[in-house]
Amino acid sequence: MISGADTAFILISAALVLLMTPGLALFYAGMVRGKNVLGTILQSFIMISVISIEWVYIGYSMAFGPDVAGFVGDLSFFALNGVTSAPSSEYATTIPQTVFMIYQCMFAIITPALITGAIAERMRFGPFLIFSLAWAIVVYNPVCHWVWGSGGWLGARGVLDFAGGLVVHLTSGMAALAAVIVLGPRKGLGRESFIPHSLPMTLLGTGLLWFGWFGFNGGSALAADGIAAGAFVATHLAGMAGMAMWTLVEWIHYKRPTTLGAASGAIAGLATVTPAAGFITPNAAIIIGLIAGFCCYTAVSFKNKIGFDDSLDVVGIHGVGGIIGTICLGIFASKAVNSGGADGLLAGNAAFLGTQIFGVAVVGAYAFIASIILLKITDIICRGLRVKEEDEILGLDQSSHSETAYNM
Amino acid sequence: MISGADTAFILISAALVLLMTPGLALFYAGMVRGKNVLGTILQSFIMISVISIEWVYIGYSMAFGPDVAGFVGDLSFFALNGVTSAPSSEYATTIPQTVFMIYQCMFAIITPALITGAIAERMRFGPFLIFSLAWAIVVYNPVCHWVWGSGGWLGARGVLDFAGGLVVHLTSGMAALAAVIVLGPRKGLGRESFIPHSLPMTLLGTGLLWFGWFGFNGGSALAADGIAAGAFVATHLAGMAGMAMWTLVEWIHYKRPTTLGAASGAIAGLATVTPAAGFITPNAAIIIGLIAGFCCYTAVSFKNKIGFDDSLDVVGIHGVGGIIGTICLGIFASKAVNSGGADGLLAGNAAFLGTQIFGVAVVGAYAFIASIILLKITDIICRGLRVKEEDEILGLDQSSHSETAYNM
Amino acid sequence: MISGADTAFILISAALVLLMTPGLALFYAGMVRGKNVLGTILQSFIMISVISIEWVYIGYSMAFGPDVAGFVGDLSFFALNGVTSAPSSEYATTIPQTVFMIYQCMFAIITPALITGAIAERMRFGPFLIFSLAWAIVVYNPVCHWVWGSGGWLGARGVLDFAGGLVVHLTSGMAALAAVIVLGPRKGLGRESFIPHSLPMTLLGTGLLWFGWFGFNGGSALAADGIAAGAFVATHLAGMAGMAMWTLVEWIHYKRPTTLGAASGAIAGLATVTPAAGFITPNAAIIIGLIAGFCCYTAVSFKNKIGFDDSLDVVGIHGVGGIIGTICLGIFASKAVNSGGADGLLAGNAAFLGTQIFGVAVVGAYAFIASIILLKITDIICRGLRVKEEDEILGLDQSSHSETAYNM
Amino acid sequence: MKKIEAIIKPFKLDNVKEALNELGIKGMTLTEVKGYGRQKGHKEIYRGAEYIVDFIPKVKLELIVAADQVDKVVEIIRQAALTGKIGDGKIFVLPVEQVIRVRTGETGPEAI
Amino acid sequence: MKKIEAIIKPFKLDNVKEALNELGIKGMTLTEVKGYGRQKGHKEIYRGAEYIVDFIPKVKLELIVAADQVDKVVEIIRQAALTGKIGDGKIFVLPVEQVIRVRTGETGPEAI
Amino acid sequence: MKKIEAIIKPFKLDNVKEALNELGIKGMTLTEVKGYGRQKGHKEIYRGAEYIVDFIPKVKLELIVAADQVDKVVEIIRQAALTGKIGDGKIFVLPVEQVIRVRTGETGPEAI
Ligand SMILES: Nc1ncnc2c1ncn2[C@@H]1O[C@H](COP(=O)(O)OP(=O)(O)O)[C@@H](O)[C@H]1O
Ligand SMILES: Nc1ncnc2c1ncn2[C@@H]1O[C@H](COP(=O)(O)OP(=O)(O)O)[C@@H](O)[C@H]1O
Ligand SMILES: Nc1ncnc2c1ncn2[C@@H]1O[C@H](COP(=O)(O)OP(=O)(O)O)[C@@H](O)[C@H]1O
Repeated sequence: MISGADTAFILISAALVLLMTPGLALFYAGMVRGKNVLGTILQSFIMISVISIEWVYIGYSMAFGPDVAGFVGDLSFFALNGVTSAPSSEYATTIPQTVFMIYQCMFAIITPALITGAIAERMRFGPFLIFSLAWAIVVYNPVCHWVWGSGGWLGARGVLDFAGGLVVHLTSGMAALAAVIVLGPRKGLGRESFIPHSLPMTLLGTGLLWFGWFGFNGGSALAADGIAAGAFVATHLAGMAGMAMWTLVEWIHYKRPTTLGAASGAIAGLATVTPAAGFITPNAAIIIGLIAGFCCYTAVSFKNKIGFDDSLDVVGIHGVGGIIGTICLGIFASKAVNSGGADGLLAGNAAFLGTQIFGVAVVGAYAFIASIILLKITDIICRGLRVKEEDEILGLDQSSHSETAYNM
Repeated sequence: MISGADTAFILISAALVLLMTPGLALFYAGMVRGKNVLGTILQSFIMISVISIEWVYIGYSMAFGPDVAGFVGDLSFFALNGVTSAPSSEYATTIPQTVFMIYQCMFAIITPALITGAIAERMRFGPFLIFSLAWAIVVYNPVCHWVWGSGGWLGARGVLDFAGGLVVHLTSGMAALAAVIVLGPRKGLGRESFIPHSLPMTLLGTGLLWFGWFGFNGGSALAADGIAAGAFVATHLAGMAGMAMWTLVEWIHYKRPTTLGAASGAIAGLATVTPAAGFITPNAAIIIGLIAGFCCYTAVSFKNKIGFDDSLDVVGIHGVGGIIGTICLGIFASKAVNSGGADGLLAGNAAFLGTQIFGVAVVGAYAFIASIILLKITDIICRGLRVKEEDEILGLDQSSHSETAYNM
Repeated sequence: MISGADTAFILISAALVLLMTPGLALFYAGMVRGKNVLGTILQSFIMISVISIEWVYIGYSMAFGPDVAGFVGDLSFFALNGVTSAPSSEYATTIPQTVFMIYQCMFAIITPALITGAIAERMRFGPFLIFSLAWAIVVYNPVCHWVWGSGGWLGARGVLDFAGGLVVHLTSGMAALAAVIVLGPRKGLGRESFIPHSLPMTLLGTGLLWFGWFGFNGGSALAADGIAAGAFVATHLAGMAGMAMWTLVEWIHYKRPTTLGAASGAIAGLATVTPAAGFITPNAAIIIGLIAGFCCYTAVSFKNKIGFDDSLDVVGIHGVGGIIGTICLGIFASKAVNSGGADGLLAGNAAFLGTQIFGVAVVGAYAFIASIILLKITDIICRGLRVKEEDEILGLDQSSHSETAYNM
Repeated sequence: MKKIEAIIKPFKLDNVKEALNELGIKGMTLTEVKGYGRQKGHKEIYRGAEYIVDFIPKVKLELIVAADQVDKVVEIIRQAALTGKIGDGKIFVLPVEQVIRVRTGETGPEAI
Repeated sequence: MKKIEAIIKPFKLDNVKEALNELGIKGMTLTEVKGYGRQKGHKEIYRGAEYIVDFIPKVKLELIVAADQVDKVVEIIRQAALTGKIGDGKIFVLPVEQVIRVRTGETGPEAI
Repeated sequence: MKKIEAIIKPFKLDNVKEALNELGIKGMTLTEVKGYGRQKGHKEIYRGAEYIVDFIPKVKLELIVAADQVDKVVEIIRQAALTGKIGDGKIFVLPVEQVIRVRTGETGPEAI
């Protein structure tokens, strides 16, 4: 039966998750150079169009339609056929199915938007659209079905992912890794300074992301109940712990706590706790946040050493965060917190940890390989993924969009 | 009886709609030149004061007070007399009347704020306050009563407007048209480049507006139910379709998809679906969004050709959007979606389309004529609507507010 | 029993209050000079980490744990021990206690963040962290317990504070006063122009704060009911009235209405109505907003005359607002509005006004004295509270954080 | 060759540019500067505090021209920049010893 | 007439402006520039990567003065801009051949 | 002493700076400017309206050098700034009469 409270909660949560995409656009755009601001923003915004269309016509059905062999949903929900204000019989049974559909749509949008941080300042707009559309179909929808779909094979094997550590963060992190490898570094890497053009913009983005994340993780309970509350609390605590840890490590390492470090740590903590949020205690969330702050910092520093041009650290934050978070869930999960979840290592169930690692391996490998292939195909079809060298020097805003971000 | 869920939903929706006014301020301010940023922002913000006061003392009563001849509410709710936490017997009967009152207040605020896009960079602050106050009383309150008020004559004739295609977008679009005619173009139009001073600010505004629009349209169901869900979904889909279409047309037309185009298309889609959101299917919403993107693009291009200085395209986006959306509702409305709505042309009821066109004609004509008259009167009373030429050159920020937006 | 609607409402309200901290960061950062933007932003953001940790381990327990002699909660809720998704028996009995805990956490975070406006552009980061942590323990938690804790002595004497006029605004205002005295003015005060570096940023912050304030005051009803609605309405009306009044006074005084004035008046109105929001009529809220706009304007002008360097006017707005609002509640409170409240002077109960004044005196004196002492101790421990003169000239961003806000 | 530096009101820039264009001047360099002079600054108000801002936004044009063109160019700029009100700006002429075009290595008048 | 170009530390600007004012200097033009010199740049940190920023914000003042005023003006600027620490800046004197006031068309010393 | 003013493409700045560094040039001053020249501006599009932006971002370097160094420095800058494409910029050489170091009061070549 439909609950007004749950409906209200998930509708507002959907709005919050939608807001994360502009938030992400600003978070990323603040970090690029002044000549690539709009190009970066648009890559995120346009995902709202590309993915929403895809989602309405096939994505929702592939992810949550009637199961086909555990691998994908069939297309019986094409164009939202049968998706009405009656609840689904399988998902979120206390809210209209339209609410569930649109809430999930917001997740599908932000996932490829996350990838744009890795390709920033050099990828052509058209090929990116084609790639992201193909990626949604080939990577996002199936993985979403495996993990969250009724009948999905990973879910059936017991893999848990509360709000998208595998489905959102790991897939986008692996796609980012693939994109960095295929695209190669920005011109001038190592010689020029790629200093953020506006950190206040990045911090504004961080604030909006944090705010939206309450809808992302809290709403993933799909009801306004104690699980939602637990996920909400865990989200906040991991975010703050990640921020604390990154800042601290930086302070020790470089004698300076930085604002970008605080923002990065916060996002690391928030991303990392995502798969675990509804299944763990507040104290475990704090520990996960601390681990996230430390590991993502290390990953990003490591990247800097090897000259790997993941422009805005999608691999180091979302990829690593997705892995750590999913594995940490294998350690900290507790049925005492959420009877619908599992017991993890600390509750004496090492097997579940294994299950989670298996989930990471499968999703990570699949997302990486599929992304590489899709990028290569896109490269061939579009005759090149990167903008011309002179356009890269000129900046995407002018060369790809005939605009200038600021005219003060 | 009062429903906690509906109360929570509408309160949060009211907060979302309030946020649209700062969102709009940024959306507009990003598009003006650096010397008019604060003047533009303040015109929107100050509407919160001017209209809220007006609303509490007479506006709410004129719009939703006991009907007088179908034309306007009487003043028995003066100063919120009798507006308590008990539900109204006629509107939103599951929430405190205070909630309904404040939710509607947010609509009344943003409507005149929308007009400021047309008068940007040249209107005096004082006369604008006087005009907007008079306009709220003479245009907004009556039209709101006609369409939404119990006993309002247009509503009684069957005209439908889910969340303000007529009441908000058409009235403000027509006022904008009037203002552009009365005020005349900005100095230098056609010779100087009126390039947006900060597109990231406009995109931030777009994000906040989109987010807020879920409260605007979703909340207009006045309950956290399936209608709200349908309106929420339609809003999102029309927004994304409008963004897709505008970007696409631009891409074909100018070989460049632009960020401002994406933002403009999104707002066009969101505005256009407003009257229809709760009465149509998701597929209809997508079509409406596509039509909006195309028609508003065309309208704006046309404006550029005729040298009509609607600075930030209020007519082309909100005026045109309000008209198209209201008429499209006449085509796509379906009782299967919302039994409280109507069947439109496609459901075999051509009469309803006629009714909608009638609504557009009446509201459009009334808003336009009344706006012209009010502007002329304000002009006489205040001895001029425009700032002095030298002040226009200097910019509103310095000449009208003794401030500078940026001091880096 | 747990209500889904109340749970949804308070969770979303908690998210709204969290958003106020980034909102405040931007509100403040817009007003500082370009070289102190990030330092200012970080001081607010980092409170999310510092205070959340403190809150989880001891703060919540000190504030809302079992009462010890009316003065403070004991530590039996250490590390959220016993704080589960079951409701508390004493607070917010219709929502999970975790929800109440995290909602209150957001208040604890923003309170010391408010202080940063007074110390802007000159305090060292490390000592500020130490001070704020100590201050949370010594000032915030006890005062919170006195006023809102079950058994708290001020609450027991009948002192009312709906959403934090005493607990949040007065305490932070007094701490600000102490900090201004102890730290001394910024180098160059009176000679150089401390002109805001980006007013659009401040206005964006204002918008986010206003939006979040609906969660702050509305949510303080701890249920989605008529009281929440009343608080929501009062909040909006006081904010708009404060904005109207400040702008008007400035217009008369300086012949110019300013954007910063509008923002300041709005915040003054919102802060001032905070203690009263759920206990008064809409008309009283408007009067309170008008008083706030006038008094805070006067306080700030007075500060300018005496050369007191409360950089961003925490004393003049939050301190004065907290005092006025709490006292106004003594005048305007009405049991007809909220039977759980009190009758004030206008309802014939002068005693309650006395009680409120007593509350102001006690909390104000305690917060001021304790803040002075804590600052002095921090000064000694850290060997100085202020950055070196050359670092102040260089700016906090570079000297304390090795970053630059803008690199266009 | 001479260098002409003209400090003008920003909103006159388009005018000046067009006038120079008509004269066949093909190159110039523009800098946003702030001017201090007889034209009084303005008052700004921030929370009841008044600040005098006495540096006013101006635009500085720099052009290298052949010596024999100086008078004509100066006059054209003056006319195009003129409003007749205080603060219209100044034009300075400085000697230049050499000009080199980076792209071609040309020097002297050809390089302009 | 001479052109004095002084590159100074930004926070000394008010000081210099006042000193010049007292001397009766009524006009000048200011540009925000970045300096590179003996004063070392600073390190910035972005996500664990260190960048050396070796261009330091400076302010460039340009004043045209009568030839006989040059020494006095230079000395005044020097004193007002002095901190004694590295990076205090430089003052250059260049010859000027002509000055024109846009508003009036005056030329030469009157135009300053 | 001479003043060299070089207007170059912004992305060549690092290159030029390094080249000058190698030559032992220790000081220079940089300004963000906008150039107008043979290099055509670009088109911008805002809601279906096209604008021609014909001022292109450039960087202006100013260096004071001893007279005997001018040719070498000019050549180094030219090489380091060269892309061979239109818009590479110009280098101007102007006479300087005096240089003063604010910090020490040194004048002439020592002060550079
Ligand atoms: N002696 C000077 N040296 C350099 N720039 C000057 C000088 N005098 C004036 N200027 C520049 O010329 C601008 C206009 O000068 P001002 O005295 O205000 O008006 P006017 O030129 O009409 O007398 C100033 O803002 C400043 O930029
Ligand atoms: N040769 C030069 N040409 C042009 N500008 C210079 C030159 N040398 C120094 N400058 C400018 O002067 C500023 C101060 O010079 P610097 O060598 O750092 O310190 P100091 O003048 O105290 O020796 C530099 O930042 C730069 O802007
Ligand atoms: N006569 C001039 N005076 C001052 N600056 C000039 C002049 N001509 C060109 N410039 C500057 O040099 C830049 C490059 O000139 P341009 O004509 O575009 O290309 P190129 O130098 O390759 O012929 C211009 O953008 C402008 O800043």
